[in-house]
Amino acid sequence: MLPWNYGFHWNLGHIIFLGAFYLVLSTLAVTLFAAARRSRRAILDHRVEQIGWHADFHELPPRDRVCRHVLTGEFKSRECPHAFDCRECETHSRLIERHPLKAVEEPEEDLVGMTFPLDRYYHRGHTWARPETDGTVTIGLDDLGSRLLGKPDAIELPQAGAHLEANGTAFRVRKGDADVRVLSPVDGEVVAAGGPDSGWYLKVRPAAAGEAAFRHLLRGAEIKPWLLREMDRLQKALSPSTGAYTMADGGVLVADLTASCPKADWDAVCGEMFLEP
Amino acid sequence: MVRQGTARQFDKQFIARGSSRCSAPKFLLWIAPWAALLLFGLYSAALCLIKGLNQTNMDNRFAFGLWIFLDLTVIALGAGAFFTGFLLYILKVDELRSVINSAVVIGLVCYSGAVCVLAVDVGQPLRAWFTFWYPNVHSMLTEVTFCISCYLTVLAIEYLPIVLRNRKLRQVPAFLVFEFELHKLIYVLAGVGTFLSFFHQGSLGGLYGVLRGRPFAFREGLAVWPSTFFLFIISAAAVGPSFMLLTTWLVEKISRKRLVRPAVLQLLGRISGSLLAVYVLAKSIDTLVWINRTSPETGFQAWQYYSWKPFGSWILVAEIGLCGLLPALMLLAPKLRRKTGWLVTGAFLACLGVALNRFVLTVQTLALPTLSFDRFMSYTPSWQETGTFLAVVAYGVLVYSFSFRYFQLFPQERELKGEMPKVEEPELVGRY
Amino acid sequence: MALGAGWLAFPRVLYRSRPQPVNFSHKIHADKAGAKCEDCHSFRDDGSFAGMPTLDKCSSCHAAPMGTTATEKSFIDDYVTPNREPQWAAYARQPENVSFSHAAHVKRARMACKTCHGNTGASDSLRPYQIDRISGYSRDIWKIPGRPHGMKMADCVSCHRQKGLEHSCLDCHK
Amino acid sequence: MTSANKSIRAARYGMTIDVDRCNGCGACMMACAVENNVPPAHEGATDRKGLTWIRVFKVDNGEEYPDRRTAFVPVMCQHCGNETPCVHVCPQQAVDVDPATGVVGEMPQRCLGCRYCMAACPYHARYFNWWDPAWPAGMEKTLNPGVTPRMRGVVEKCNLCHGRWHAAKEAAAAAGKPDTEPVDYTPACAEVCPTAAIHFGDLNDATSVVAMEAGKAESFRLLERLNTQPKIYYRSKRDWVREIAAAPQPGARKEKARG
Amino acid sequence: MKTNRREILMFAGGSAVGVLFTPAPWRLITDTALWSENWPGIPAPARGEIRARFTNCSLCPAGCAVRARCVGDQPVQLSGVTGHPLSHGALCPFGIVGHHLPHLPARVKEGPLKEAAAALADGIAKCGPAESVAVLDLRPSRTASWTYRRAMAALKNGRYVTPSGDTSVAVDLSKARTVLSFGVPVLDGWGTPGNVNAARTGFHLIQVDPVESRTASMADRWLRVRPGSEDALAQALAGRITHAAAADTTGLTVPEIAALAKELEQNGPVLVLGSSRLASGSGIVIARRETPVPEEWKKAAPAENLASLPDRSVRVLMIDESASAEYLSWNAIEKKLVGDNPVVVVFACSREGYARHANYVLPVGVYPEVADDIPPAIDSVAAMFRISAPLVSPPAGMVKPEEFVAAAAALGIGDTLRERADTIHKTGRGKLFTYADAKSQALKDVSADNFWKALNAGGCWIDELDSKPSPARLTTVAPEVRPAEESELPLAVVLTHELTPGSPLLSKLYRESNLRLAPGRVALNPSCGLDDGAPAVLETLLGKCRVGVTLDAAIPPGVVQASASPALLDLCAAGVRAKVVRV
Repeated sequence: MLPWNYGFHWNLGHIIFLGAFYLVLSTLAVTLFAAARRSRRAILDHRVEQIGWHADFHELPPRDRVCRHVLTGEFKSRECPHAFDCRECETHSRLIERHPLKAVEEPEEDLVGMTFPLDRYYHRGHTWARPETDGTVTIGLDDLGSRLLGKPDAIELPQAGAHLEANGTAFRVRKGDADVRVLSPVDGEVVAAGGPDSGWYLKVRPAAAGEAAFRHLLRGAEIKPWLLREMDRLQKALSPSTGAYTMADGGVLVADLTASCPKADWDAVCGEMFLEP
Repeated sequence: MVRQGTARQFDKQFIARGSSRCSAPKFLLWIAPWAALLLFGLYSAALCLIKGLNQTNMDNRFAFGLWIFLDLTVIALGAGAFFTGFLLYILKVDELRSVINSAVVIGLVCYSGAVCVLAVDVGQPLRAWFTFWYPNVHSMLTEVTFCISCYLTVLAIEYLPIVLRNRKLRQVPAFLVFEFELHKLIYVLAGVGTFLSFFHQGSLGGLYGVLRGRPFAFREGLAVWPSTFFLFIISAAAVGPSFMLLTTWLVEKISRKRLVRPAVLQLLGRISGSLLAVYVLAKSIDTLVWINRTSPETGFQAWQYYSWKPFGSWILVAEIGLCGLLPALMLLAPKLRRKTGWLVTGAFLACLGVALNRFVLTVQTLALPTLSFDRFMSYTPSWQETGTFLAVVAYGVLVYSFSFRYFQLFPQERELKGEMPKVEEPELVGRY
Repeated sequence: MALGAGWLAFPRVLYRSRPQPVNFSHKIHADKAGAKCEDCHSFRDDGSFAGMPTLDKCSSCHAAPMGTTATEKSFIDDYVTPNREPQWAAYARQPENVSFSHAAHVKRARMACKTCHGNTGASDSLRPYQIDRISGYSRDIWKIPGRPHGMKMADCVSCHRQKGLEHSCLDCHK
Repeated sequence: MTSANKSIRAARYGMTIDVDRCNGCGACMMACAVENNVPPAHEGATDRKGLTWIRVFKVDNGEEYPDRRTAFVPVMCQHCGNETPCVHVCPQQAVDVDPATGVVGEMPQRCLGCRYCMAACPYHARYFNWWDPAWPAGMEKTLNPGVTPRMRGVVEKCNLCHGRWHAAKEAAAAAGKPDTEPVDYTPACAEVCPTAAIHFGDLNDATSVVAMEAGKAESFRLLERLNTQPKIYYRSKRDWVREIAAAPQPGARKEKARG
Repeated sequence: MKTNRREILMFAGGSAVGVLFTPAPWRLITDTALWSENWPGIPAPARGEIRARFTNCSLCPAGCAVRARCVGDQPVQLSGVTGHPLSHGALCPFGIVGHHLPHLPARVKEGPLKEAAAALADGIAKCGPAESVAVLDLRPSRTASWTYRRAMAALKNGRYVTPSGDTSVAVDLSKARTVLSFGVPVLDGWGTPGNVNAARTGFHLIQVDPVESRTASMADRWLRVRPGSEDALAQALAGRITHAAAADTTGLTVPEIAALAKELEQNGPVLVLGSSRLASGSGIVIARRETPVPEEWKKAAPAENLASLPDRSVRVLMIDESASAEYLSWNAIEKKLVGDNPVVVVFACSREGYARHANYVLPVGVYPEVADDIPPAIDSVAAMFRISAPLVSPPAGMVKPEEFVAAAAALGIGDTLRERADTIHKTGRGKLFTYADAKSQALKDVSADNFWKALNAGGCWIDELDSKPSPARLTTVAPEVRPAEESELPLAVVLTHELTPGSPLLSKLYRESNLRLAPGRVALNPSCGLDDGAPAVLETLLGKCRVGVTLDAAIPPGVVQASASPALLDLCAAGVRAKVVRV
């Protein structure tokens, strides 16, 4: 194995054989080392949240990864290449310029029995972000989200001063055997924490000012098709355990889904709906 | 009561979201017999290690026995890991993503098992490392040892992401990130793995092909590699997917879940079938050359090998025809392939064929006399030998069960749970 | 800390040392008695090497105390008088499976004793004999200070290589 | 493995065995076991798990009385001179051919007991230590200091009495002879054979008995067509005996091995 | 808590990595490998100076010359002495491992010395007029034998018994052109191996044997006769019965017999072994001179054979088994013992033999522990005197049979061997052959002391030959074969002769290969219905005994080849009928 060992000779056989062997070893070593090093750097510049989300996003089934412009019917099918972060997406900006979102004719906030006020932006992880006059942003669970979780058993909210990242974890909610992290719609720093009763969960001072902070969020006319699609997903998620139940009839969702049908695997359902596979 | 409840909670934390698994007690019930088997096996292995190999029924003529034969088989079956990796990461056959994890686990189980048995099989395990320190680079066994140990490392590294992606473990940021980064480099591992497997599968074949003293096994070939070198590679690559097909099917039956789309299984079958066809062709040519040239040149007429009962020429028929050509056709014919029954039977026969091939090369080679005044000998393994091997089987089942319970071996599982069973997407058929 | 354990503690644990029966001084014998190595460590008629001298060799001179040192006295009392063979421990004793021919190295190849045995011949007292607890081999087989080579196989091989005498295992193994 | 020194006149130690003289008394087997410290059989041992570096086979011509004829054939390591089957297969260089003597040597302390060489040997001349070696109390006093006993779990075989070779070399060295000439010695089996059926010597030395015997018309080697070039030559005036060198012809003859 | 656990992990990992950079792990794997070099239980052979010492093998009457390679004084290797006039440097497999005998696991280590002496004295005292005190000497005409004879002469009704035959008969193989052997293992234990091999090329060997014995397989011609029918063939050849009659009994064909007869006429002189019906050619079988003994020894009891003792007449029997030539079946001996508690004392190193039937077993030294002389072998034409000089000293508590017997008979003896050596030296005849230098010199030129030294350091005295030796006859006692119904005892016994007890290393011949049939095993034709290696019971009219079965296609159906162990020899002689049944 080494030149000074008994029986080693500088002949072709030894050189080729051991050469290959050492090559393999070093390749493996380098690979591991590279991986370790890169992950170390990732941790140091706080890309954990982002990586976590990316990992999640790639584990989502393809049909949950569709671009928002598919929702609005501008595309037949398109998978979002940016993990739902339209801020760096040229396609998105191009499309926005080409035909800007047409305003909603009559403010219709009542969709399939749920209220989705238009004064705010919606994240596909079922949170909304409402810019306040004082420049802060309020973050809360949208109606579907809160109906899914109903009255949570436990909530882990970040302390004031904690840093949030768009698509990073905003807070964790536990309800029954469901245990989900809720994605933050915006970047920013937490200034205050609320709760289900206060109607909002977090107050955040956004990192970016104005529209830029909300570019990747759904708004206005996008909401309805998205929501319909979400209902569809919800139904799919529920179907294996509870058959074709819920509002196939377009009926109205009960306030507390979890409580209303306990035998469903709510952990899975919530995971599905809150984009945590 | 409470503790049990918390225990169940704890257990549940590790199970991937949405993939429903049987309850902990039920799982334990399934584990128990295998664990018992494992213990028994470990006991017999310990006997062989402490009292020596006199515990086995091997002897000076049957220097190799049950262990080597099954090691060869197991490693051939484990070839699915490298070959799927190769197809998926190098040739980008993306449909195989849904079985790659399972493939890795199978590979790991097969290889580590085989290595453990080898450690018992050698008379002086304490000196095993001499092979690395004073390697005889001309020996096929050296090649095998180096490649297998390296490849085992590769498999272990490939297994790492699967473990780290566990729902609970990924909550540790370091694990999460490391898994993510490592997975980006997985193709490197796949490449290395392919290279290594290629050589050790081959040299396992070479092991016998080079035995110029045993005309029954001796084969001509290219450069330093006898034909068996290449035959083993092809056959292993052919049977690997078949074995994955089998296991997946088995797991589906046992866990009563749909884990992958039928199309994927059929793709596996198709790959296996086509390679098997190539193998059968090559094997037949090789056999003809051997019968008509190689063997007679050493003074041995091929017919004599088959005139020692029970090793009649039926062996050839069974090996090449019944368990070679037949399954190849079954797996290649699209009509049959769509029927799970045929698919599985085909895969099973393919595995059987390769096992038979390894058996013949190991046992028949040693059973046949070379000296004219010597006699044909037979051999039946002792219970210690069998026990030791059963330990590997049990070990395999255990590792696989745990992996299946706590890790995501079949990414499609969750999607399939939603869908109603439906016929495969047409666009998949006819790919690759 | 692990490093410390490995480097410092381990060797202490690994070796068990055993005192020599008599604190023999090669130096004195070389100087005073003007003895050469082969006077005591002699060859037999068939060419094999006798190794350690037997007691009668010693008592040929040491029938009575030749000095006043305590060592001398104890040697006479413990061994010569009761005619008990001292159990010398050979530092350089090779493993059982080695067939080392002193004749080939000393007589044919004309190698000096100290090439392998170092300057033992000039030593004034005997080091404690250290035995590897696991392998049971003398520590001196491994390289020791004051000796050009070790006495491990690697050392034999390297020399035989230079001389082009590295033929096969059974050249030196039995 | 080796780097032969040009100045050395290489020997090719070999044997000639006159099958017609061998009466199968087994003296060679006993002498071999004594010389090489081969332990007596463990109670579990059979002829399939035994240690017999040299083994005398009883061979007959397969005929019935009165045409039945019998011969005794001592078989030990044949010391193949060409592509020695066991050398290439050993994973850790425990087996080698000494270019200076042509002896196929095996190093039990290097062997890890994979038994690949046993599978490779067409003459079944290699034996595995299935048991711990054991001698009756006191009998270990009778062991030969020239050869070290082997441990369980390793392969061993005939090495043409290397212990004696070492002794001869040492004597030569002590006598001041140069190491360029091969030494003369006699392995135990050749020494004790009561009928002098076994001769040993340097095949390279045309004047040696073995060289001349090997050249004779009726001399043959086992499985010659494998082209392993063994250095053990047999000879017999009887045609049917010379036929045993060929490959087995099942059915053509009846069971022949009872040795 | 969590950080805590992490720290522990970190520390463990760190130190694991750290240790890799120390010698510890590497030395550990190295040392374990080295440890496996002297695996527990492997003995280390003693080192030391290697010397050659010489003696004569006393395991069988051949008494081959032995060269012992010794470490210190311990023999580690035995081989023949090249140039020896009789043994020609040959040594049989049993002789080669003779130096293991002192370490036989089953060796008799101590015995009831006092009790035996007392019982002996008592028995001798009780001995009535019609009764006798007998010594059975299995290897007559040794110096020890003379002591026995003198001792018995000293007792009023002492008798000295030897198995058979006249030990002064010698065979001159070199004169024979044809050897006709009726089942005698000419090439396998009969005579001196070296001498037989040397003479082998000179004679044509015709072996009459029911099975393919080692000798038969190496003979120039093998005549397979029905077991027990050898005598019929002999009679036919002697002209007592017609060839046709012989053909019926032997199973040979008339032409075969005729051809044989013709051949014997043409290729004379013929040596006939194993049958006294045919006379051997002139000058082949001769009376050997006697090795000189001191005059005063001559008033000794005559050598009688067992048959000549009246039944139930022996009150005290002493059997010297320490040196044996042939074995007498126990029931032949038992017939001679008095009915009411006879005293049987056996001098033996193993419990396998007569010890099984003895009242007292006294331990004796074995070869090469004891000094004993070996009478000339049957194929030695000249008288000889050679001593099996001890190479190692016997363990404590060993009995010297001749001294014990002499003491019992109140006969005072000195160093008998020395006395005899001196007597020989006085004659001044013959020559002394010394082993160390393989030289012989006239006895005249050697001083008595040097003669004695030489004999003990490995040497032998060889008498000069008679100018015209007197002819003699080989007598063979045909074993008494009780007729038995073939129906109940379907097998006929054929015996092979192996030396017992033998070294454990003989397993190489008995078990690790099937070269020889181990003592206590029987070989049968595969058609016998028993399976190979199975334990079985051999049964004759005389009794039963456990045997191991070996299947051998070379054994004809209806024959059982038994390898002579004492237990078997008690039951069967050649030709008796037996059956082997599974247990």
